[in-house]
Amino acid sequence: MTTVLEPPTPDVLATTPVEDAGLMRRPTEPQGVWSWITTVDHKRIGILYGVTAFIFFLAGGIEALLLRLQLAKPNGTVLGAEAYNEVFTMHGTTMVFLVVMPLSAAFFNYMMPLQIGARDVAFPRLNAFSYWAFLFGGLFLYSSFLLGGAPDGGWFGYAPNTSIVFSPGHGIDFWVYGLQILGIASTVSAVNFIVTMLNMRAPGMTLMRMPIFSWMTLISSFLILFAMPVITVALFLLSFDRNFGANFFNPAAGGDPVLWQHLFWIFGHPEVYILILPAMGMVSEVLPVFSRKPLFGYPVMVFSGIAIGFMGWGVWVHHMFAVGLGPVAVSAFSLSTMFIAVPTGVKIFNWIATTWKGSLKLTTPMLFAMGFIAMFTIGGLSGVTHAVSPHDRQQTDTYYVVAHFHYVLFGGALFGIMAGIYYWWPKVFGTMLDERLGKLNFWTWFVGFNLAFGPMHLLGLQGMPRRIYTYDESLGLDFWNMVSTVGAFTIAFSVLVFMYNIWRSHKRKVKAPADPWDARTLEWSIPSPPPHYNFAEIPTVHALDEFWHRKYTEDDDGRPVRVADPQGGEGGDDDPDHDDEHHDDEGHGIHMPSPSYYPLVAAFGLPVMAYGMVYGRSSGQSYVVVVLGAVILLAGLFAWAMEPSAEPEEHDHEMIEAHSGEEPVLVAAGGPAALEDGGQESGEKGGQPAGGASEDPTDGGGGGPAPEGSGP
Amino acid sequence: MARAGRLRVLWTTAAAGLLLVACGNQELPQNTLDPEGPVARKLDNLIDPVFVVAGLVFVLVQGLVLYSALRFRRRSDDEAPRQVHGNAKLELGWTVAPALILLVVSVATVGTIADINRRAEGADVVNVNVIGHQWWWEFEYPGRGVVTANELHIPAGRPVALKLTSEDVIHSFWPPKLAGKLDVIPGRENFMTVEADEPGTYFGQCAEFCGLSHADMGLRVVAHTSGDFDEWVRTNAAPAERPNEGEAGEGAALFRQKGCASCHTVNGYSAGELGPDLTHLQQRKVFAGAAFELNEQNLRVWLRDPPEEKPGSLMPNLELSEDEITKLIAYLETLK
Amino acid sequence: MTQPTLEGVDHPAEDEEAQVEHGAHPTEAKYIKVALVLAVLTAVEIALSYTGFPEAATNGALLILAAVKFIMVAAYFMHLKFDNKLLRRLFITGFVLAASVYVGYLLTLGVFLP
Amino acid sequence: MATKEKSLAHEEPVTPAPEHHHATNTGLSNEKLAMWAFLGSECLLFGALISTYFLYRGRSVSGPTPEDVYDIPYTSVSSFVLLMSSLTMVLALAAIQRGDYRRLRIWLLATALLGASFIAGQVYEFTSFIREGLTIKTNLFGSSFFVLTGFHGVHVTLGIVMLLSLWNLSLRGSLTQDRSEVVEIAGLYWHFVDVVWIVIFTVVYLVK
Ligand code: HEA
Ligand code: HEA
Ligand code: HEC
Ligand code: CUA
Ligand SMILES: [Cu+2]
Repeated sequence: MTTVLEPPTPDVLATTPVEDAGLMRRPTEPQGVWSWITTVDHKRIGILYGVTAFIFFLAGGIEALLLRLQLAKPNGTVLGAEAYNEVFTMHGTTMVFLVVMPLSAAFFNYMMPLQIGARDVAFPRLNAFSYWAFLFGGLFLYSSFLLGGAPDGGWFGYAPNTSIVFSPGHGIDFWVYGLQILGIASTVSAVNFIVTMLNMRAPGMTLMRMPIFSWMTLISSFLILFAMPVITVALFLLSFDRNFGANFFNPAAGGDPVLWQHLFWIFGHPEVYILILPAMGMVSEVLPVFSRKPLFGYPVMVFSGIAIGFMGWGVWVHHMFAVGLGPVAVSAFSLSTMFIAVPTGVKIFNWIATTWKGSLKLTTPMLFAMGFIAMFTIGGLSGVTHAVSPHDRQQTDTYYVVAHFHYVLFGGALFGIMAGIYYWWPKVFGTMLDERLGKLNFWTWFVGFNLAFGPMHLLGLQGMPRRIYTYDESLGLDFWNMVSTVGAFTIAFSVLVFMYNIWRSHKRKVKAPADPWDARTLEWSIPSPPPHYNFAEIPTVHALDEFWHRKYTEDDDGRPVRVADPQGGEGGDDDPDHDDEHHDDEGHGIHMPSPSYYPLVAAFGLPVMAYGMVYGRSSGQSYVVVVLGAVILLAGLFAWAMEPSAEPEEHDHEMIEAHSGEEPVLVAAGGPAALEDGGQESGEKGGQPAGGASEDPTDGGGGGPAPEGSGP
Repeated sequence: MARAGRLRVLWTTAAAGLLLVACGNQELPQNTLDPEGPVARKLDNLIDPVFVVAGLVFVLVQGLVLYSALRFRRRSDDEAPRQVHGNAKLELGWTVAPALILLVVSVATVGTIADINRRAEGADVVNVNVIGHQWWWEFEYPGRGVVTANELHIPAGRPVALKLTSEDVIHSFWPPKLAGKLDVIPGRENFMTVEADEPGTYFGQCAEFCGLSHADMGLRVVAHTSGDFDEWVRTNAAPAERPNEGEAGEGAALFRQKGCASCHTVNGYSAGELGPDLTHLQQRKVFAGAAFELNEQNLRVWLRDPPEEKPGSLMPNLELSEDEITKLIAYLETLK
Repeated sequence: MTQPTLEGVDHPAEDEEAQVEHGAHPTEAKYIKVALVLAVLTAVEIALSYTGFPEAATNGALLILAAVKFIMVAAYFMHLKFDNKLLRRLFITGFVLAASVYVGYLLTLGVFLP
Repeated sequence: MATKEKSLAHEEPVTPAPEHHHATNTGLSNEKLAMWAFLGSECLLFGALISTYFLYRGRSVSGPTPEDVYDIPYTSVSSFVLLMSSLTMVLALAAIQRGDYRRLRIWLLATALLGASFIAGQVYEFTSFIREGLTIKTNLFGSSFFVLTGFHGVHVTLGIVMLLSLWNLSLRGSLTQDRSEVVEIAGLYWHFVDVVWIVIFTVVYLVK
């Protein structure tokens, strides 16, 4: 890695001590590739997450299409057994860890701080680190295709099939270390979001005034926080078996393969709620807006979310009903599983009640949200039939399960996320997506989805096991398999429509107003797209649905009445650009964290270590590479710790001296002024004393970003 | 309206499909909703009413969503619906109602769990040890001196107690029309009961992903009348006769020379452990995890290159000449 | 800095919090006392493991002693006793969750059962 | 050495700084909240390792068994060492909160040294086990013992690195009273690692 790409202005050179901030001079470019690579802005990181995850979605989707092609007819010949096993393993792993989780993370990143009225997350650089770790983890995993074979043990990698005796290749190693990297990424970001939500809400925003999507983010983050270490240990045990000859899953030495299943599913079940809760949050935002009614029973929605989060920890054995754990355990977990339907049902009915007697505008996001209710319910109901454990002895490991989880994952999580994408697109990109194409997108999506996965219920009950690369005509399964394949390609068409819609909106640039949907939460009170610093002035919150209450009051009959002079939207109501300059003025004073290389550097150490571990197994010398990776990681972390965030600690003489020449430049670089006028930099410098954070009047409100200090 | 129309098409398709399932015809040999033994029937008797409950909830929710979408469409931009923030009574109602429904379901569930976990006992119970291998099944009849592969022979109308263990990875034993599946786990012993109402051949398959040829790890359960079963046992307990001359005799010699004997047991001739017992190979209709029908042609193809025919198969390609194969097959055909 | 009180947030009152931070911190003498108790408990533990009491009783006592030590370190050295309640909840949630899921799976594998 | 230290100490401000973390909703700083969240998560990590050990104790199909290799008096001493490092850690915190930078450094160093001797003890224990024929490969006991205590050892080692960095910062004069929370947070981690050892010592070594 070199130092900076663009030559700094002489002025900057003169005042910036060379040796500060460790190895590299601080990045300053406000735009262009490097500004994205070094960004610590939660909004940009959110976009990076979204784009990356979408690309992985295409990869996972193409894998799905391959699976469906192979299965379209009996005795298919598109993929061999080996390729098929690799493809379904990568499909499941991709969709879960590289698509739905990071897509949710994209919204956590982008929307949550806006919803709670914060300027950024608690640890902006850590946030960038999470993203890079996620990206590298995904690339690492996919590099296995080029390096001798992808993992082929299924997305839950049951031992001992994944032990070295039965999977001597490197595929499983890639899977193990890839997931470890992704686990680090998720855990770190979960901590970040939790702290952000607990600590950085705008003044007046009590927890029970927090928008429901942020609530679901919070619960999801807690689930990640507590679930990830479990799979971390499981993966470590497996890698000790594989790399160092330990016996954890070696039956010959007395090891019990069921241990793996327990650890995996103790993680795995909370994981499925990690996947669904954010989508539920998005749907809960969309329905009220397009029904012109508040969310029905907000407190109950919050508490049922918490209840799902808690109960989700007590049901994991439902993935192990065929293991033979004895009637007591099976009964206990059958019942605990069934009763998760109760808090989930509450949500379903409250959503319907939200739309009931509302004024429904069936825009694309609304269609996806209502589709979510309908389709997720189907998946939930098949879940309950699984929970009836005696019959699950017939259903488990068949396409009936595959149907169940696609109805909750695709019919649930992805429908919800699509609702979220259509809903928030104008806010994020400042342009509107086309509604007609959106509706086409929805209907092909909806029909294709049901064609693809509806028949799988039948296939499963008719005795089609999952994870088979081929099946014989004698089983009588051809018709519905063909239907399912047709459905999969219908979805592919729908995805193309979606991509076309994006491309078109990018070309047409139909400017989005600040509040195109007449929405309820704070992110709609600022311009679209939001300025770098989010809120020129941190809002003070008086109620749930704060923004709505700035626009409307209720008359005696409980009907909304528009307030004559809405003081709410900074962005003005329907005029997207009237405020731009005004904001730039205000933006000058706002002190945002500066970009940094180090999260990227530190995260880069992870895949290096991982490659070392993979190849260390076959040649001991490769463990040197692990050390190299660790050095990169530690060096990155060290430089990071030494580099102040934009706001240096007020009382740290050394640092202030070292950076006094640089900091103001950074403020300008980060601030919107620099976007338009690079020459402002020197002018800025004088006006902004180093460590001016405490003097900044707009800072220090409850929602101001706390200094990052020497965080991890 | 378009939505309603399209939905109707979908639901009718689904309903037609369900009907097809319910009829459970001969063409679906692994249909779980068409049990042909008491164990599978217990599961089916439990799931049928649960499907009905689920169906009702399904209709209710879809109905409400559709109704709401159609009835409450915005007609003018000035509409100002009443701002209802919640309703404690209603919410309590739809918390309690599902809980009550589930209470009923759970009582039935626990009852059935207790029921199917009882081990079969009594004089007429047949015991069989099921051993899972990558990617074939081994069946041992303790006390009867019979070992066979991929085809489980049982007497109809009598409970058969299976003890399941695995030699390598986790498999799952699943004859859908006779019983639900139970995992076959190395280092553990699992017990299940199967029983067939009538004589006949029942399909089954390994249901836990177990590596490359998981898809080719099928099985058959062959139920006989009691008399036929005893006859079958008698035949299969006897050692194989060893041909000394002709092609078969040469084949028997090749069986040793080519190393077949080191992997395959032929009672009275060889004692290999790695592959299926071939003593009475010809008693079976299928081989190699029920992936192939047993006939000369298939055996020939198999012996040419097993891993080619069945990915990953642990029986190696022994580079046999056609002539050797012919002789080996001649020998294998004497294993009756 | 004027800031509206954040009702509903667990610990809004800054003054109270400030007091907690600076007033109620244990003194060094207290720390040393706690450490002494911890040392004694450890000695008892080790002694216990050498006595010939019935195994179940010894094990029970050992686990209780470990729990006491655990709680003392958490309460005093980690200030959970004095600090913001939110932190206690966070940690206890993690701990209880861990204890229940792991004991749960050990139970299904028959570990604590005769 | 002494003079240098003195001159640095001279530069250290004596007045406590305003506490910036009051700006947060909870009144807690982001860093401290993050550390506690992380520790909550660590409970599940160590829980998984401890329960694995628990599951596999007595399940090995061949020796050596715990009884063969454990040296309880030896481990008791190193457990005691780690326990006392928690005391020196809180003393370090008390010192910085008072603004007593000299004692801060003494106690930080003492804590790191106690931690290091614990690790040295563990290294010795590992090597002696290996000499007696117990490695990670030998049996289930070996696998679960080395992985559990090894994970703990790595945690202690990271803690030592943290403590030494703090000590170094203090030497350079940049660890001041108003940043005492940094020491507190490092301390939380340190005590947590100690607490985990309390459980391991009982469950792994003492309980039969
Ligand atoms: C988003 C992810 C997600 C979600 C939300 C769920 C939700 C549920 N899941 Fe699912 N599940 C998966 C993802 C998910 N699952 C995955 C990926 C697998 C397979 C893993 C693998 O093997 O690869 C799986 C597998 C799986 C199994 C194991 C099947 C097997 O392998 O044999 C079981 C068993 O009980 C189960 C049950 C449930 C239940 C009861 C719910 C409940 O939470 C559902 C609750 C919702 C409702 C019930 C609908 C709404 C409620 C009402 C309208 C109220 C009225 C209802 C009644 C009275 C019934 N799931
Ligand atoms: C969120 C999770 C998620 C999602 C969205 C999907 C989406 C899809 N999945 Fe699935 N799936 C899983 C999670 C998911 N899946 C999991 C966890 C498993 C278990 C794995 C295991 O057993 O280990 C599984 C397993 C699984 C199987 C079973 C394999 C087996 O057991 O043998 C099948 C089979 O049909 C399948 C099919 C599909 C299909 C057709 C889609 C479709 O919906 C996909 C739709 C997407 C597209 C069609 C992409 C569109 C692409 C283009 C338009 C191309 C554009 C190209 C360029 C620009 C280059 N999936
Ligand atoms: C290295 C071990 C090995 C050797 C040598 C070997 N086999 Fe096999 N054989 C197996 C295994 C393992 C299977 C099961 C393969 C499967 O179903 O995937 C098998 C299956 C078979 C079957 C099908 C049995 C059934 O009922 O499924 C026949 C027939 C057979 N082998 C014949 C032979 C002959 C003839 C030779 C020698 C020319 C031979 N084998 C050599 C291991 C071996
Ligand atoms: Cu054996 Cu699948
Ligand atoms: Cu689950």
